[in-house]
Amino acid sequence: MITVLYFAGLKEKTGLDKEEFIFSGKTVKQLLEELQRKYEGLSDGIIQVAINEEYALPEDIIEEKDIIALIPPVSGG
Amino acid sequence: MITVLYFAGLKEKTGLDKEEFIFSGKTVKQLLEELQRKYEGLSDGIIQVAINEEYALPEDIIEEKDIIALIPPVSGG
Amino acid sequence: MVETVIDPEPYRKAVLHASAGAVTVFTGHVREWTKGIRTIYLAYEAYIPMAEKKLAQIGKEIEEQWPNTKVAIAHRIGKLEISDIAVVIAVSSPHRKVAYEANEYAIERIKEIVPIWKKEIWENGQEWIGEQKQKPIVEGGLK
Amino acid sequence: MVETVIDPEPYRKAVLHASAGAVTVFTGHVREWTKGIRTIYLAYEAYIPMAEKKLAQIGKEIEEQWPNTKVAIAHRIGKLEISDIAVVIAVSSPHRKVAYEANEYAIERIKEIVPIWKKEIWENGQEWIGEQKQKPIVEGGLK
Repeated sequence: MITVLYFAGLKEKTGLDKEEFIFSGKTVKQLLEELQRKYEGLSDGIIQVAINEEYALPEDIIEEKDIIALIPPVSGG
Repeated sequence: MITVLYFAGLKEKTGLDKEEFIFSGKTVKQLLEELQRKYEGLSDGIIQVAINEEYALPEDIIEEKDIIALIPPVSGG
Repeated sequence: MVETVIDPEPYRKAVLHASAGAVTVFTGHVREWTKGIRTIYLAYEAYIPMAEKKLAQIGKEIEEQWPNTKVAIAHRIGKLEISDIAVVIAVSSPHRKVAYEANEYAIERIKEIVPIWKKEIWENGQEWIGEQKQKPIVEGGLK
Repeated sequence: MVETVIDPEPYRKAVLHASAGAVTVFTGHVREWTKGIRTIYLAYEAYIPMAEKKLAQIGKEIEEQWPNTKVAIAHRIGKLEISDIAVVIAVSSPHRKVAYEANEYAIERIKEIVPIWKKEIWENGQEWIGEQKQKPIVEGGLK
């Protein structure tokens, strides 16, 4: 199982704060593709991904128990 | 009569806060030359002059009742 | 990351020390008008544990890039009214030039890497701000 | 021009308004060590009426050069101890870049045109600082 967290507009698009499902052993890019098929509109904007609170690259492998955050463009400050 | 004010190191060099004397009708440059003859060490550093709280040029004419400030290099902030 | 009103003074004091000749305190405030649109209030959301890591990282980046600086940063989340402080950045340095430079670096980095999101609530609508940038209403018509 | 302890907060509040998205507050502090020499305290002197005029002029220059900014400046005179605030500059602006730029402009102008003088008192001597610059001990030997 992995945990996926949704923030800001992505929370509204998925209707979820977070969800858990089986995914490990595949890449960040594969996860994004899967979620974009599942949730309409998720592919409209740029999304960065964090694994366990650190920014990840598309080819990084997601491991069992990882916490994945889908990060829309930040707008702090 | 004009009033001449001394600040910072110039106060120590002249031994005065201020003094009054007859001078009007001559230039800032002439005043400085006169004061440099009068007070040893006054010519060691750069001195700006203000007439009535505004910076003046060497050729500006000093008028009766003017308040003249001798301004050594400033170091505020 | 804080959820209550930010008082900048403790942040200034936190960076002050005997070798600090200059302190800059930047505060980012909720602005009423942005490009002719009136904001009623803002809502900030954050991925809190990661945001705190990233703020600490920015502080470390500054203290490495500009020796003898000290940095304190806080960002507020939740509902903010007009003029409320969203972010405070305090930087001390022996000399003034670095205090300005390093402070500006901090706010630029916050806007790049810290997972915080701002939603503007107007009289006639609302929008998450980062996404708006990627899909400008006037250009793409994607919204 | 003030003769008592400076609290920066009222200056920040004085420049804040509904269109201000960014406020920078610079504070210049008495530093203990300067080029390996330990300062015990500082004494600031000013030509007060002219200094006040010049500070007001700097505020006006900024508000003309950068529209929609507001500026508040104070400088302390008299005896100041280590870490005491000598000068506070608060600048508000709709956007952050100008708040930094205009604030830095203010301190540079203060150091150019405002008739204020700083005397450093060390363990083994004292000196008026502006004059020192013009006649460096190491080069001219004029002191």
